[in-house]
Amino acid sequence: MDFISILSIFVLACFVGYYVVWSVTPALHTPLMAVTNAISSVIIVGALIASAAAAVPGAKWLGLAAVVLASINIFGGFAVTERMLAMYKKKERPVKPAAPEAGK
Amino acid sequence: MDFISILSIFVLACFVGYYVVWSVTPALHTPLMAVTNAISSVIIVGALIASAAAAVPGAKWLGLAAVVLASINIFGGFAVTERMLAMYKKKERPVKPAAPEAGK
Amino acid sequence: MGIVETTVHAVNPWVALAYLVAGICFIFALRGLSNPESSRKGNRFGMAGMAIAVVTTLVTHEIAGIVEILIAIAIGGTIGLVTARRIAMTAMPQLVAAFHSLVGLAAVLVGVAAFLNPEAFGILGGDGNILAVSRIEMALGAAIGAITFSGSVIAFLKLNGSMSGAPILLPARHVINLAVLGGIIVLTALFAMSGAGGPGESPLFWILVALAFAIGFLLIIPIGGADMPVVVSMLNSYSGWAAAAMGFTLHNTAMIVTGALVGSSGAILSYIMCKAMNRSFISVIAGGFGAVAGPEGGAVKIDRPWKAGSAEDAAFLMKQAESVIIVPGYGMAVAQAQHALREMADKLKEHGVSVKYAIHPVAGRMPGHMNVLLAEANVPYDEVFELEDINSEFAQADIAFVIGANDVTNPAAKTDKTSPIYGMPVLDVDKAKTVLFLKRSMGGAGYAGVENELFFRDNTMMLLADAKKMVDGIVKALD
Amino acid sequence: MGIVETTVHAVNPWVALAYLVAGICFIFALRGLSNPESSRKGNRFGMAGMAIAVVTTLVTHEIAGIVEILIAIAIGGTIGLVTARRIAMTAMPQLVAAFHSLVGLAAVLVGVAAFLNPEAFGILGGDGNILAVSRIEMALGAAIGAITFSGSVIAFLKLNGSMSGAPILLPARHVINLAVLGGIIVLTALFAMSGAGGPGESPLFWILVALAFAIGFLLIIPIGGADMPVVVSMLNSYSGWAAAAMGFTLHNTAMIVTGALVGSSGAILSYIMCKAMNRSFISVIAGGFGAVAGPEGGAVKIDRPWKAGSAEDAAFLMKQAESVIIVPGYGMAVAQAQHALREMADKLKEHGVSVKYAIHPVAGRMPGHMNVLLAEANVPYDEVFELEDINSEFAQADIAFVIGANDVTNPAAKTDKTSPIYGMPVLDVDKAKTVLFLKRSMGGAGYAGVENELFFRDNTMMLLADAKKMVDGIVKALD
Ligand SMILES: NC(=O)c1ccc[n+]([C@@H]2O[C@H](COP(=O)([O-])OP(=O)(O)OC[C@H]3O[C@@H](n4cnc5c(N)ncnc54)[C@H](OP(=O)(O)O)[C@@H]3O)[C@@H](O)[C@H]2O)c1
Ligand SMILES: NC(=O)c1ccc[n+]([C@@H]2O[C@H](COP(=O)([O-])OP(=O)(O)OC[C@H]3O[C@@H](n4cnc5c(N)ncnc54)[C@H](OP(=O)(O)O)[C@@H]3O)[C@@H](O)[C@H]2O)c1
Repeated sequence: MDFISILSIFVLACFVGYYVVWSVTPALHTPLMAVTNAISSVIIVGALIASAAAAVPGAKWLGLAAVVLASINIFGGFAVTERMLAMYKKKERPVKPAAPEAGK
Repeated sequence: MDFISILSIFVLACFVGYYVVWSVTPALHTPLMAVTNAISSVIIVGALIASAAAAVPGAKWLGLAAVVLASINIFGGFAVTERMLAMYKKKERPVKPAAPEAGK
Repeated sequence: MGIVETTVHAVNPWVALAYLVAGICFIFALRGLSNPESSRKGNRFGMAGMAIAVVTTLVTHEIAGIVEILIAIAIGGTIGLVTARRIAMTAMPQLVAAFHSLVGLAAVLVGVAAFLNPEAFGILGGDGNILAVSRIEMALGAAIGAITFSGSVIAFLKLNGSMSGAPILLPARHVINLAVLGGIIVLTALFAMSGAGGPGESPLFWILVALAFAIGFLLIIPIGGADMPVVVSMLNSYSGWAAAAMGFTLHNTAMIVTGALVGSSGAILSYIMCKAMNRSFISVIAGGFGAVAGPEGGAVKIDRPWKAGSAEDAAFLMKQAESVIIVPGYGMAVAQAQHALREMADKLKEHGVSVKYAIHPVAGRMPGHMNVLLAEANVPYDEVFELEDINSEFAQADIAFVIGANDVTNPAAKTDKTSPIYGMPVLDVDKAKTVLFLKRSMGGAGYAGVENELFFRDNTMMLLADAKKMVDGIVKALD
Repeated sequence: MGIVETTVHAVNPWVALAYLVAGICFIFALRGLSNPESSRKGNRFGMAGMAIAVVTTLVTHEIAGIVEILIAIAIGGTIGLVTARRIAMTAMPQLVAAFHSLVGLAAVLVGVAAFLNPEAFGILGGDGNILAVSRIEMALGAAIGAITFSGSVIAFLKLNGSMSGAPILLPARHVINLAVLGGIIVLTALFAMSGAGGPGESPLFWILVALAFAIGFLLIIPIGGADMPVVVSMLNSYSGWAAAAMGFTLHNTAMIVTGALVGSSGAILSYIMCKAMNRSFISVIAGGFGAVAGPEGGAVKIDRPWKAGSAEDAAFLMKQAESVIIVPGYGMAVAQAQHALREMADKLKEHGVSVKYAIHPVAGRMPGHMNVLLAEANVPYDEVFELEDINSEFAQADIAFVIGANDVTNPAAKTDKTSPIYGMPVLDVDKAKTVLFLKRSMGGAGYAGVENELFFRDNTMMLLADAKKMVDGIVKALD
């Protein structure tokens, strides 16, 4: 991949990011923060590369530490997002526990 | 540019296209058709390449013909879009020619 | 040299950057259309992008005859500018279809040129044959271009009224179409794999292009005139993908981005129209819609009672009203009545009547058609509302003034399950206290050829005349 | 081997394709959030994308010790999962800040690792030195990571209440900050140009990282607690751009796409918050907001008359009402009162009262904070409305029940030009017939430290207590 290809990908991705984030409903802005947290841990790719190579032990251990940190984020971020999203529910219309007006 | 770079660019451009077109206001759908017409004439790039090379006269003349067709579209498309867009106006609030209720 | 040239393309980053910038300009061109205020700036971006693409191409290729090229551009440019300046706004649908056919033809010509002189395009393999992948792209590009061309020509003729809008149904057309389509695919594969891959060598390519022209005609003639806009959009989309395919061959970012933009635009507009008509895309393409009901639909109903009115009656009623909602349709475009209509609205406003316009997404013959015409007549765009924004207001309106619209007001779409337009969202014109329905005759139905129950309602007054004449009459009566 | 490996990256199309697919998965992850219904599917896409990225990296690199890596992932994964499961929903803002600091630290570690072992990253030039462009990217990545880390730690401490939310203003802080920033830039340039470019060689890199850590602290401590969410978002955005920078180095599409997504997300959320607070981004970053007014603001007003009410009073009033709009704010989160609130709403609905929730864009301590809490308490999301959708309804509402919100209801934002929150869009609570205002004391002002005129209005009844206790009382009284 030459530099211009990468630049093109980056520029177009910025457009996509702009549109996709604006289309997120405000009610889900907290999950948005959590999930961007999780996906920004894609930096784990760099951490894995560092910890895969044995040549420089210092770098390797730093890499492993980064893997731990990024993993906390990945698992924590996706899990907490999942937990939040599971809570968003629509009004259950068919089975109403108590019809309005009908209560005591 | 390798194939995957181009593919990446294409895929991301499709996302951009999706979002950008959905964000066009329905009132401007006719200008949208006219302007996409104009920009799809970017195929003129291919026509220019064909007409630039003198080696094969047949190809060259075809290229020139394609340049003519594409130019019709480019100039016609942008001009007609410009003409349409110039017509869209907001209500002119400060200078009202005749105030409502005040007429005969 | 072919190979070398592709390499040059890949290596010179400034050229690639220029094409990227052109592509981004095109994105901004469409982005501007999200709002009438930013739209003109957007259009300038589009022009800038095109200029960048053309200039970049010219300066990075050795050019044998720049003069010929400039002449070609000048000829095309002049024709384009003159057409754009002269064309009546009411003729937009035809114009788009016509411009469209040109893009298609240009794509075919470029494809053929690449076939004859692959060296210039850098698609010649080391063995003197055209690269197999390029042969596929070339064949696809030319075929899609040819379909776009012939399809758009038919669409133009139907929209322009030069050819009957009624669908022409060949016997066994589905079988023929599938056979021809299959033939194109097989030929593309054969062409890609054939030994004879030198420039201009294989006859398969020519057969392919000829077949594609044929299928363009065959596919489109069975489709009724009312469905033409969907078809035009679909062809638009195709031509976008064709441009993208060529972008892959030339490693050209501008073409790829444009292709994706145009492709999405066409597809989304087709989708919007199909949804607004409550039809499936497949049923549009299969054709035949609007075939039967048209002529006979009108003749039967005249024995039911209906109320007729004159321009004076209409003027009197509207002067008394507090709020009038105007519902324009294709008939307004035919009669070029938009200027008179705007005058009428001005007069009504002078009488203290509140006037709004309600636009159905498929009123007229192309998306946004009515909006352009009203804009042309200087109607401010903030008085013009989309269906979902205004539909609830009909119930409070005193008068719905339907001018040349028909199908998009038909209450049968809401109630009559047997109607071909059942399920299509319609403007709730029938909820207004009084409906003034302007058309030329009791006989002529709308494009869908469906009878409109509304004519015979108690609160409907029919104004039978040419739209322009009738509105002019109303304007006079309002003085 | 370094060079060879980059070449391998560029050549193997399947690897590049896999990273592209991962990037697209991330796009779908965010796209899903456009709607609560599609959001969970979106999250799955995100997980799939991450799995693809990790697996692709593992299978395309020679791995010295897979066991260590798996252990590292297991340790991190366990910590993450346990935290995610245990954390209270009310602690979300802190959690996001904390997670954030980890990403920052991870970025620093990766940057340092790349500095020590550039070969593994394929950024070693032919002369045994790290490529200059990679040195810039590495330095930037590490510096942004360090700023993100130390900034997020401070944000965490302030949001968690472990540290006073009040801004800490060093003398001459702007000068110090600018000097440190300038230092980082100069060091980056020097580092890129320095002769000593071998792995781990240049001390400049270490100084740079240390300075970046320092500036992270310095930049954030002067910023008040209420502005922390903006800062967290801003840091989020930065970390995205850092990931993108690393993606440039590694030619990794997944990282580039992610970087652009996260970068945009953070920037847009910051923008939305600033707009909702009517503050400029610069003024947030310059810090010092909410410094003075807080403590003294409360003490002065107690001599003005105001009406107090009990849980029984509130219950009585609401039972009689036709419509109640609930306005939750940060106090609800502090008191964890959302479950009790939902019970109260259910009881009211049984009495035939229509209940809606009105959410200000910056209610609470992070965007969407109130929505999450209400969702946790099983409030259906279609009863919850954004400011612009519900603001016009206050005029018709019988009761506005303000629970732990303050700044976002302050009418001074509309009328008092001298107020620090003037111009911020607020909920028109004051237009409701009666306002029930629930907070703990007359003294405590909102985060902006501004007095709220509303307390002293005739139609306001103050309910002074902890939100949870008060609402529990109301629920009991409603029985
Ligand atoms: N806009 C799009 O994008 C699009 C796309 C695809 C399909 N379509 C289809 O096109 C149709 C559009 O509906 P529409 O309601 O706008 O139009 P319509 O249903 O085609 O009806 C046009 C009406 O105008 C009248 N008319 C024609 N010329 C006139 C003249 N000179 N003066 C006065 N009246 C005249 C016709 O009656 P007389 O002949 O009696 O005068 C008819 O009632 C729909 O069926 C829609 O599905 C539109
Ligand atoms: N959401 C965001 O994204 C975001 C971002 C940046 C800034 N901010 C800022 O944060 C603020 C949010 O406004 P807000 O109206 O939600 O909150 P607020 O203005 O901070 O007010 C909180 C209210 O809750 C009361 N309270 C606190 N603990 C309570 C408890 N346990 N029981 C009952 N009441 C309690 C407080 O009064 P007492 O102490 O007397 O009880 C106070 O009146 C705004 O200033 C906004 O600019 C928010």
